[in-house]
Amino acid sequence: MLDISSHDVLLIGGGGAGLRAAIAVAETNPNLSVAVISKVYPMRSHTVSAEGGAAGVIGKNDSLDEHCYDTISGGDWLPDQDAVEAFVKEAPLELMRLEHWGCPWNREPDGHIAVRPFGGMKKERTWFAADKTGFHMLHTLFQTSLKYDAVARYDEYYATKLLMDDGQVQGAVAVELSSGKVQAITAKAVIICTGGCGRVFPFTTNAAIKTGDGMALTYRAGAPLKDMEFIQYHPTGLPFTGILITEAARAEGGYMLNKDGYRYLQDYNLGTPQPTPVLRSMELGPRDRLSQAFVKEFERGRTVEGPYGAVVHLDLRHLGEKKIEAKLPFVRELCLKYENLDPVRELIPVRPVVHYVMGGIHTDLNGATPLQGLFAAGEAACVSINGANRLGSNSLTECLVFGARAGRAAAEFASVQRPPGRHLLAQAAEEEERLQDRFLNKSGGRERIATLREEMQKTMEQSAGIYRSGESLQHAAGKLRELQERFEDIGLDDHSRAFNTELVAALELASMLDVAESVIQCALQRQESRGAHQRTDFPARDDQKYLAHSLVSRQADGSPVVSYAPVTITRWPPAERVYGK
Amino acid sequence: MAEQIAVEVTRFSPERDKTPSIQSFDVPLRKEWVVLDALNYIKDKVDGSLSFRWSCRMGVCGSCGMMVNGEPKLTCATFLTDYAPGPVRIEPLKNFPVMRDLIVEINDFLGKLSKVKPWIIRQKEKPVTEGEYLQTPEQLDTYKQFSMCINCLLCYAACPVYGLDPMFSGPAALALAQRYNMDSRDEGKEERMDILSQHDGIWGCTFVGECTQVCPKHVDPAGAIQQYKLTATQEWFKSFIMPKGAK
Amino acid sequence: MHKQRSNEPFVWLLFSAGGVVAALFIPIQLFLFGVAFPLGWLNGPSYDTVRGLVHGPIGRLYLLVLCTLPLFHWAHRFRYTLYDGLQIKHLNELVNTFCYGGAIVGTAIAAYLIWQIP
Amino acid sequence: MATYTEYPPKGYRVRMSTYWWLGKWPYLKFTLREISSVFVAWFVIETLLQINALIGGPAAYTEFQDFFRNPLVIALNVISLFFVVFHTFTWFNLAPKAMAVRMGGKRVPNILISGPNYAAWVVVSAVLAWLLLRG
Ligand SMILES: Cc1cc2nc3c(=O)[nH]c(=O)nc-3n(C[C@H](O)[C@H](O)[C@H](O)COP(=O)(O)OP(=O)(O)OC[C@H]3O[C@@H](n4cnc5c(N)ncnc54)[C@H](O)[C@@H]3O)c2cc1C
Ligand code: SF4
Ligand code: F3S
Ligand code: FES
Repeated sequence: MLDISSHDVLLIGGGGAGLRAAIAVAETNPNLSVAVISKVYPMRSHTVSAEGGAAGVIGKNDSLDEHCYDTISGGDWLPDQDAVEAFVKEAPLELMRLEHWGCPWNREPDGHIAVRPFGGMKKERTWFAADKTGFHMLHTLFQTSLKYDAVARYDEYYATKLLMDDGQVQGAVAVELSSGKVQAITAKAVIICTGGCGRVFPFTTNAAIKTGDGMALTYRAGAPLKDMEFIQYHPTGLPFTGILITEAARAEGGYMLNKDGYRYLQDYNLGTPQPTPVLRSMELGPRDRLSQAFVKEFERGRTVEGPYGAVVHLDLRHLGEKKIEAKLPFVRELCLKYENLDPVRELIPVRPVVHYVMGGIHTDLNGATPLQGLFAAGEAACVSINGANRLGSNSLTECLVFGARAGRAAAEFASVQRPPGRHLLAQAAEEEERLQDRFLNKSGGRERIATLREEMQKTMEQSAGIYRSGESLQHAAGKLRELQERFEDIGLDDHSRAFNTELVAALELASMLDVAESVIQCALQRQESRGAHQRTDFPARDDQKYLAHSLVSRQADGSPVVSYAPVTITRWPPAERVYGK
Repeated sequence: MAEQIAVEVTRFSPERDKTPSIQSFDVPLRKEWVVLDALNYIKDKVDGSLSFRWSCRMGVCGSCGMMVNGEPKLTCATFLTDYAPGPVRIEPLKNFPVMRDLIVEINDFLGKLSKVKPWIIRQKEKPVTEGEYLQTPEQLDTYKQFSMCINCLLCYAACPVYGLDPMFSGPAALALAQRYNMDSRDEGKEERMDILSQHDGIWGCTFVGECTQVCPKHVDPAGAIQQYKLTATQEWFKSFIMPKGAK
Repeated sequence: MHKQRSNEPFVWLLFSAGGVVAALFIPIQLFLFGVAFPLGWLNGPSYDTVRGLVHGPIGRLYLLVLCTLPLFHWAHRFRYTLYDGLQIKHLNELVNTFCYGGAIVGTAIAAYLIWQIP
Repeated sequence: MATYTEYPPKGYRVRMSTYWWLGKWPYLKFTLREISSVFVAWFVIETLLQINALIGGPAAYTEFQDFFRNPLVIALNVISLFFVVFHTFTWFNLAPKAMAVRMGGKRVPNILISGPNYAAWVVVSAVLAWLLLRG
């Protein structure tokens, strides 16, 4: 059943980052053959859900330095400043390139690109395509990628393992879902763009596919993950479904109200309420601070009790139907559909929801990981520009900037490498055997996937939520070890080959367990509070000890170990984060 | 015990079965549950082998299209209670080959999509450093609706012409072609016309109009195709009036 | 020049024009001649009135348009109805000959008859 | 370009039923709309017969009126009338879809396109009726 194919550059992941990288490879060296593996059709990737917009300096009164500063202070001085500078500089060009490829960006009446304000940004610099920015970006990238004959697609293939030759990554093993066939896809360079891991938590805006597969693949192959403790909660998710109400709703002027109809953010050092939005203030503060304020409101008994836990209200009524239809049609569509309410006339119940992982595969400015031949970009990677808290609308742009950089770097790397050897086939055969023995042909397993998954998610929410403590994290570490052991006893109902989605679920669970462990270890070791990582037992930021990136690696016995790497500071020495002033 | 609803789903395994069959499951009937939640309940709690596609569960990734009581629907945007007291029948999208349970083969569509060249075609690219191609909100508005397609393929399941003749390019691919044709930045109308005005292209459509009715994103492929017929006809006559060298 | 482009635009245009003519002109005439006059609800026009209306060039032209375009409208629609309803797309050539051939023959007959009007 | 293998067991393809157009009201409506063309053709045939009678002179013309009075023909014409009117309505209602008329940067609402069509229909019908009923 084993098949082998070979390419020059292999992309794992066909979301915003993956497709951008694929095109970059094709444009850097048209002679290279590029392959894109994706476990869903590329245009189904999670980038499609992104709503609000993508940041890039374009306004005349804006400057690159200001975007840098907002990003660095927003990330609580954990971002690498050289990375941020490169990012901010290339951002407008990448967004412009997308314009040339057909992205339907919103426009000013004179035909120029329109920008909107966004949380934590001092200037208006967020490009948007109504409130379906990610959707339009992804479809533009996907449709543009169809133009390049050099790009081969492996749609609905699930990557299960990286192929290694003497410490160098030379491809991957993937299962063709439709048939269950195992395929070895060799390549001179591999780029991982598999997106985030929000599904490790129970209540998330993330799609079903965001299970951290690429992080786990890399981690198992021996490269470290970086800053995994920083998990972003978005302050406005719809209860029960976790569907996101975009930050653009606040940027356009929405209010956050507690149960007394009071704009409570003014009590949390985020400025004084004004009728119209003020940048870097109140509702346009950064996500970590807004989510933390929610927890405090809850503790004070000032939230509203809903059928799915406490909520606060997002009020858009004063914006009027016309503005809501023009700028936030998708928000209205989602509210009508899933909450049966019309934001034109009613308050939207919202609560913080897991949204994004700042951490990821440790890479340099060109997406290169410490493993030869392995690159990473997008949410799966950590360059890092997001530090301890990502600013809204930076990550779509990140996918483009670092997707392109990784693509170019991988293309150059691949151009000078010898082709991978045939002996990699043995590794693939071994992997095929593992899949059969552990899952497909195995009988008598007693654990159900859904049970383990639910226990893991609950553990993560309870111990690694908006606020954490040493005690809760310690407990979680133990619990995850237990779940890892129980995973060995997993049993599938489905033993067939064609489209075995249960096999996929099992493999995804394995990825999530590894990623969850890395998150907990990093969170446990970081004894300070910074950005999205808030320890109740260490409430202050500690630059002395922790102005550093956590690097978590897997030990021989499978358990994680954490070390630290310095943060690159160029022009913005650490300072206090100030909003609303 | 909570209220229940009977959910009848299509089962098919190419390895075991000659033809698909129907299996019924009892699922709790919850107010906030969409059809997809019911399927996930079955997969998680009852039978892990039930296979179907889904991802975003917010109606934008386009993977979860299925027939719900005979109508093509996004199962993540279709509420279970609308079908109470049941039973509700979930089948794979019509007009496509069934690969497994509720999963259909859609590579055919991807091939058709590539064929209509859904990308901006320019005679001459301008460097990104020179800024954007200007496009007024009005110009944006002429094609915006057709750019909203999530490739969910509900329209193909609703179009009898596609059902009868799988060679037909079909509503979404044609609407997306029209999306680029109408884009003020594009210069590829000519190139696309050669492909689209073949028999399998726009002329295959007999304006059944169901594609537009079932489209969850209000793309209106039926309108796109008829408008395109009009343009194609104009072009056809133009090529008569100015035969040689006409652009 | 455009290669291989089908002649569909031409027949489609005839189909559309015929659709418009049929929609605008046929209902009232069918109602009067086919229902109202025979049932005696209204008094039909005399031979001379009718002849008076159609023997001039405008009248003849009107009749020609009224007969031919709707025939092509029929030909086009009926062709697809046969394809879809009976699933006989493989008999393509036969169906085409029957439908468009029928419309062409009809047009010839109409022209001949209209020419003959005294 | 996608690299798909022929490997997976070929999917199961359901053939469309011959009676698919009965399956759903919109399909039936579509089919009726298409069938209306047959009645349009029937009207043309009737008209040609009538012209033929006209050529034959007043006597032949009067004799021909008996054809229209045949109950079977009346029945057929009533049915035809139904279909032809159905054609008119569907035709005018669909017209705005095929024509995306834009004015002042906005798409003209459907009613502004189908409205004049209906108005024209009324005017044309009135003129024709007037011409035929004058005397
Ligand atoms: C609801 C929502 C709204 C958002 N809004 C914004 C916003 O307004 N602005 C902003 O900047 N950011 C926003 N984000 C964040 C942003 O969308 C994501 O960070 C970004 O899209 C990630 O893109 P990606 O290319 O890294 O990964 P994804 O788009 O998630 O793609 C991952 C790809 O990897 C593939 N893959 C994964 N695992 C495997 C495997 N094992 N084998 C094969 N293939 C695999 C998948 O099939 C997929 O193609 C939002 C996020 C969410 C959840
Ligand atoms: S046109 Fe509508 S129904 Fe068809 S694929 Fe696109 S979104 Fe789905
Ligand atoms: S349903 Fe089919 S026939 Fe045309 S109008 Fe839509 S594509
Ligand atoms: S799950 Fe994405 S559209 Fe339904």
